[in-house]
Amino acid sequence: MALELTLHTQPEVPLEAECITPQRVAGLAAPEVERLDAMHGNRRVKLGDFFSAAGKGANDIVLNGDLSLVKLIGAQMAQGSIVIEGAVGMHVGWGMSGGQITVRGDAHDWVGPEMSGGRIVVHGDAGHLVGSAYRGQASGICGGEILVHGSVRNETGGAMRRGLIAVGGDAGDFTGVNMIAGTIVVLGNLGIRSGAGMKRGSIVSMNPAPLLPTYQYACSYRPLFLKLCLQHLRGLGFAVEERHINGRWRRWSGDSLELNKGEILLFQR
Amino acid sequence: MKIKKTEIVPTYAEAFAMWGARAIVTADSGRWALTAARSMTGFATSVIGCPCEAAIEREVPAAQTPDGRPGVSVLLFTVREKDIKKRLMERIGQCVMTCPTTACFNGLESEHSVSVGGALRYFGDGHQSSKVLNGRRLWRIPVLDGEFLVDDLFGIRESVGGGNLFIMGASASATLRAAVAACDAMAAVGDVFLPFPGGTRSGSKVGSKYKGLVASTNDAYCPSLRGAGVETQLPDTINAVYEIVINGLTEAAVREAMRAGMTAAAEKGALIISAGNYGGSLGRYKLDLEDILGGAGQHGA
Amino acid sequence: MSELRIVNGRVYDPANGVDGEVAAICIRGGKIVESVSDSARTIDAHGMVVMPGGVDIHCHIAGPKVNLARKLQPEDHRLDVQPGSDVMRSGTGGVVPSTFTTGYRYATMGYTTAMEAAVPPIFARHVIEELADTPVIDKGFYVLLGNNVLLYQLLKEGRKRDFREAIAWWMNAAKGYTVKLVNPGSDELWKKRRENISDLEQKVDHFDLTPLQVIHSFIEAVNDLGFPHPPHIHCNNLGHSGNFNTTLQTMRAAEGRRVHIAHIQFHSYGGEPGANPRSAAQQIIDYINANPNVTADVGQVMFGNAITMTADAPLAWMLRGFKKGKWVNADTECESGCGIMPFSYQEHVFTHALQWAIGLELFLLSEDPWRLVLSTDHPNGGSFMQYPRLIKLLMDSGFRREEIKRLNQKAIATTGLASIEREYTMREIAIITRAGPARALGLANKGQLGVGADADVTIYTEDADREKMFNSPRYVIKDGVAVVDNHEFKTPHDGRLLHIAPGHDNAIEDAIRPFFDDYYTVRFDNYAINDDFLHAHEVIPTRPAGEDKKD
Amino acid sequence: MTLIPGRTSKQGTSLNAGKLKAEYLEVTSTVEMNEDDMKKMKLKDGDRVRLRSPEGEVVVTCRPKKASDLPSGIIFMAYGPSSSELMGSDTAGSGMPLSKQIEVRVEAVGAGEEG
Amino acid sequence: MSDKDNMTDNGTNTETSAAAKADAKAAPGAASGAAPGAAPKNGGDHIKIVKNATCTFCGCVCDDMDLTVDLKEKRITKAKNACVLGRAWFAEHTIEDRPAALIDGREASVEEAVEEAARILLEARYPITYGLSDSTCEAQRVAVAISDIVKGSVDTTTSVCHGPSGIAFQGVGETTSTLGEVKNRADLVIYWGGNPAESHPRHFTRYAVTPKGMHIPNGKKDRTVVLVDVRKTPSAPVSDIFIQVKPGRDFELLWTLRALVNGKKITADVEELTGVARETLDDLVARMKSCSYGVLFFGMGLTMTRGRHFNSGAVLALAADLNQYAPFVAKPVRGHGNVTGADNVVSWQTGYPFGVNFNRGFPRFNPGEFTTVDVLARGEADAALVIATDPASNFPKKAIETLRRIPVISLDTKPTETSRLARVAFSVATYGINTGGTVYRMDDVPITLRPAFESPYPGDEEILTAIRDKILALRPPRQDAAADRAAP
Repeated sequence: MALELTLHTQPEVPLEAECITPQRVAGLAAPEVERLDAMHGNRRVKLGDFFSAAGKGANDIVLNGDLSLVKLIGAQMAQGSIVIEGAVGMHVGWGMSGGQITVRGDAHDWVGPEMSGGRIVVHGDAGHLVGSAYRGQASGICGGEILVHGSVRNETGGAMRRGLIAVGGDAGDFTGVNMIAGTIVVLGNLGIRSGAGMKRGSIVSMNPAPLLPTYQYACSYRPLFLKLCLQHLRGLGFAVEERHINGRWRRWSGDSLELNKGEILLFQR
Repeated sequence: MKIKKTEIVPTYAEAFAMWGARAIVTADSGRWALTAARSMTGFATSVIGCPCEAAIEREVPAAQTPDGRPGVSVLLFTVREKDIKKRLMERIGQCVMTCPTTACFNGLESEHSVSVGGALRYFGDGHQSSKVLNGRRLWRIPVLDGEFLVDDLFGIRESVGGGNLFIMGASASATLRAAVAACDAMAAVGDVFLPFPGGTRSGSKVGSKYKGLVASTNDAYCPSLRGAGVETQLPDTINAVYEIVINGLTEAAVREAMRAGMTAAAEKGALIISAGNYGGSLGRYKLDLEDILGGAGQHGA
Repeated sequence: MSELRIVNGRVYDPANGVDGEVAAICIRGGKIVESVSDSARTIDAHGMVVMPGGVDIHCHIAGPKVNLARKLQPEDHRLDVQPGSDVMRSGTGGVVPSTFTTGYRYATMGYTTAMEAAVPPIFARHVIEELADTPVIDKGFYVLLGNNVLLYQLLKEGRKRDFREAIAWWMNAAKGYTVKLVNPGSDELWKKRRENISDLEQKVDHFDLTPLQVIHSFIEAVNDLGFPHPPHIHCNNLGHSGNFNTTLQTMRAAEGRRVHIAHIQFHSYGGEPGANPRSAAQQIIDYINANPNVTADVGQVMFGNAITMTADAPLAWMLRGFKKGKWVNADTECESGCGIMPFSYQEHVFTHALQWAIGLELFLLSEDPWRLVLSTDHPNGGSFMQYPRLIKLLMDSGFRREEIKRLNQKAIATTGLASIEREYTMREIAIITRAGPARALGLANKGQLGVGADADVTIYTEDADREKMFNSPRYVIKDGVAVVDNHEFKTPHDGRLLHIAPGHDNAIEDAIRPFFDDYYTVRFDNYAINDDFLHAHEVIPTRPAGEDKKD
Repeated sequence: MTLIPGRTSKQGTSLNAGKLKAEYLEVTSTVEMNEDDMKKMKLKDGDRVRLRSPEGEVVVTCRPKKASDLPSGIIFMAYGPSSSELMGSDTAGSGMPLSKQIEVRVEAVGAGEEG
Repeated sequence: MSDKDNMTDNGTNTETSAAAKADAKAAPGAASGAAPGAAPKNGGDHIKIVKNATCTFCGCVCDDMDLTVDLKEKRITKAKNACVLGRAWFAEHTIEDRPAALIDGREASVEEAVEEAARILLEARYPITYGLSDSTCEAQRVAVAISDIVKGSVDTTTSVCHGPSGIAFQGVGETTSTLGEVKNRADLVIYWGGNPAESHPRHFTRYAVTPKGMHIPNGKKDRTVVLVDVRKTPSAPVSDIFIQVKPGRDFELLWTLRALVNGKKITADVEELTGVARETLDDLVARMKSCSYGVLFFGMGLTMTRGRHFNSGAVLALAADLNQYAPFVAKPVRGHGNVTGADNVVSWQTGYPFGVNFNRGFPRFNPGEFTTVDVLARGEADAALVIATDPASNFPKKAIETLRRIPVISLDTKPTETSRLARVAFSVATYGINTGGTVYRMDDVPITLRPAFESPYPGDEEILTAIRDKILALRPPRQDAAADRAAP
């Protein structure tokens, strides 16, 4: 049986609730879950001040309500599942290493920072810096999958080292900036300056995109890995078309200012 | 016991532990996949004289391959665990990567694995890249017609090598018909392969009168030597023997293959079916023919 | 006036010849006194070791380069936070902690004095502001004059007296503690061509001077001026193979005058320039052992994160060649350069293991603990938070052997470290961490527990694990206040700025002012720092050469 | 068109006098525009124009600039309340709104509709 | 007066007069915050000359002002050496007759207002402190302390100025110098995305273009000045080379330059992309690689446009790249008088330069999450302490709406939109004119202040100290020193 948490009081200032994660609630009865600590702005509060719990602490957690001011849900999550039946605040899935977080609504900025494994699925849009490094850090996510069915904003996958980020809609500027490795697939449009400072890795888009002058055209071909990747995404519910799976892709290499071992693959209509 | 008119000798096949791996070779067309797979399984009949034993397990329809292209499943066995990575590297590197449009995937889930793509990647000369998809790392090695995609890790498991049957008959042609029927039946069983060309002939014993030779003709089952002073195992009615060697990922698969093979050979009129062993002193597995046919489980071991 | 009595503890006060005897220490009004009244609070230090508060002779804890390094690494702070309390301000740690955290962490480690080792005088105001926000400890700073363009001009023109007076003026203007030389002679080449100087007898560009002449002149002038601490020198060729010759040459230039060589480990390398370094610890320590005019701190490297932060800008540039990444260079008008590179010392890396071993060789071959004292050149060789571990390496040869096993064995094999069995005694530790540095600094009231000394006392619970013991003193008393009481930070306290105020001829300003008008962007009249600007401070007396004879 | 708010000497000096004073308000509600663009829109020096962004709209006075000084498609305005009205608040995880690159629609204001 | 005049009429590096020398000798070695280093001069008892005073209007922080002060009128009648902005700064900061404090628009005593401010900050769950760039370091230190104690957040106007450059610095580092090195050595001076003629008028004359320096004996004749901007600003006439980049293509241009400097191939049509001809770029690259000492000053044309911190990062990286060939530095041209001090103070106290949050009892940094525009635009803050800035007039609309909703405490020398909506509004003395202290020039060089005359209003430091002390007196003991450290 899953633990069900329902927001009964909307926080006035951000609520930081990293306790909402399977390993923290494991084995707790509902009243015990409500006694877990959270931070409401600068005040220490009980989870129960904002959420009512039903069921008991289990591997699966279901959250109801508009959680757009609730941060850090699923922090350090290692297994199990969290389903958020609405919008969610910043840093969802911070430091996640396993399990799955599903967000039925929109997610705020910093989805899955410092993630190393597991999967985050956002059915709505996500904000800036999805899977990106925090400021000053050398690398972003180093594993796992972040699947956003809607659109994302700037700096998606910044400095990511490993993992897969897929976007059903459009991406903002600087997608895959300073990327170290990994894969970003954008079904919609890329913004400007994708792959700036990229060392290795792949940025894929189904549409034409403006490229930096430090990217060099390579060829038009059918990279087999991409076929696998797109089949995988189709299996996960992304609207990947047959013509994409079997299509030809124009490959651009860059960023020549860095290792020059990255690629941007643009679908050839 | 007998199946129809075929006599089943109350003996057992003595089989050995080997290490096995399965590679799925795919290509743009079945033709190229098969070409690569054949090349990959060439000169891999017996560890007596080859570095490994390998053969095509089956063709895999596009819908069932990792990349949705036509594929061929190849099984490859070695005696020692430490050799299998090297053999896979050589054969995938030299026979698959060199063949147009191909890719090569791991076909065996196992707790043990060896890094093959991780070793082959250096062919990319620094331009290779790896991708992790669903927890599985693939290496992309640039080649002149695109990229060669190969799994980093190939599962390996302890397997069974040297399961065998002797199909005996009155003439070579009749016996071969029975043997081929057996081979065909066995090929339909998953997780096994028959390392010898076409599945049969083989026929060697351990050792030789010549120093340094590890195997020689199995004189005890050689009809033409019946009068040459060897201790023959053949009744006078037998003028030809076909040995079928069966390697399998599991003992159960080997047993099932042997069962299917014996049944098919009997259908085609084999006179006697027997198996080879060394008195049970060498191999780990004793595959009792009657027991296999009785389907009562193994009690020979 | 608050009083305190510490009884039953084993006291290590090497400056006063006390070596582990059980003795009482009495404190009144921030000073050690003969006796206190019966009503004084008594700390029963049974089973504990009592020492003067630690003195760090060389670290980088305040000022523009430190703050740049702080700003540079948010990722390092995130992982090491310091929550505030009713008596503490919050902050962040990592290899370059925030100011408050720096003060608290020194204090909770039993250190009560620390000297910031490299300050361009134009930034002295900034340093003083940061030090005012660095609680508990007393602190001073060394003023970078070794590449000062005006001083070079005076030297070039042979104006020895003006040179000396200008040094004295600058110390007053900056409120510094002594003169620091860093890679003398290099700045001009660095700022002109991004090159370094490697030969002490090479002419410094358009100045008709060699680094050797510069070094000699500073040592002579500062000795004449009688600063409590002699010129504090970061030698040329830091980190380069074969640099031990440069270091020897520098020490010889003192010609018997007092000189302090900073982080000498980084300057004790043999081998051919450009090739792998080898240990030249023996050659260096032989010289120090034989020459009582020389003091030095080791600059031990400790494995883990560090950050190179130095006025030796070419050094950071060299490191950048090995490891791409964040790099900071900052040129300061007429005075200095600066380079910053995050760094990490790793056990498996040949050079790093070798550096570690050379530092320990120096310690273990030293015959006079008073003159070779402990430092990691925080945070260049590692954080000051690693001192307790370093103490354990010195005191526990078994631990050292185990550590050696984990390192790059090729590197260890080229040194003599494995065969040295020596273990530092508690007395020797008390010398290299307090009494020695205090004496080298000329801080008469620090590093000792005699009557009249500052009541800076650290009390450790005895523990065979020396790292644990030195990591967490039970009591730390600063100026008679028990800031750390029963392991807990209890009482806020602010330390003093320690500086000198050497007398000088005001006429020197006439020589300096026109140079400022022409080449500085700060008005001469706005440059010098007034006493009003200082937080609590203490002037440490100078003893000019002429006055010595009066004694 | 792209609105580039920026600093000017006048804005700076009038700021010292006081932000609620008329001069500052006047300085910060005047835009400079490429003269060719103005011609195309049939605007002349001193005309009022309405600027609209997704955030809001303002009415400001319009002054011509030579094409060599201010490229077509760009309008310039001193920082102030008018530019704030048009500025979005998304900082893209930087803390900085796009204060110098605001996409606006420009239209002439008829004499009667001002207010 | 034309813009060009602004640049040249006030920048000459004046010889110190004999009188000034005599003055300086009277107070040896002496800069003093508290006691201005100058005595009343002839011209009547109420006329005083303050020599070497510091102008805190912009980040140039020129410390060579000779101020003539009418003590009776309480105003500065003449500011010798000041530029047009500086003259206005000194002339306009007179004493106006206003209440020292207002609560809800009604006149109140400073004590009442301090108590009300302390109460607001203590009650808030997410109080923010913002501004600080027109205030002394001494005041900034207290402001950070308040934020720490009430577990709010502290942010400075850096976040909407060169905050993106600060973020870029954290990723790239920087190669920089004090302005004196520019004056003494720079023979190639590039301004990118800034208009110093109007924002920092003496930047040209005192530091970077016209002054003679040690290795630049002939001043401007020895330098090449390049201006890169999207429009021809009043700064353009000073440049030898003007490069007009297409709006929003700075990053592409910088990236192209980096590629050319590093010898990487460029296949794209650079002119089409950036509006700048390839020959122009090749020429610039050649100049950059062969100069004796190059400097790249960059302004908010980079930080406030699409790309923000990446634009700054590209500049920092370009300058770093160039050090393979020549000494080359990059410097943000900082705005307000002590915005650089604010960066420094916040950094040394917390480890982070701006946008610092203390909600959990220790500093955290995350631009976009804890920076003021964001916190206000999302409506997260529930109280604001605004010091010496006017977000209610220059922030985006959504942020201003929140300011109207929550209790605001403002400290400013003049009435502003922010003071108008504030629950508690303090009138304060002007730093550098009425109060002493320390400010940091745009190159991090700390400069002392010499106030000219006294104000009836207290300074920021005084008010903030009173608020801090009141908070300490009113606050309950901390619930838990070791707050949860798990969060990012």
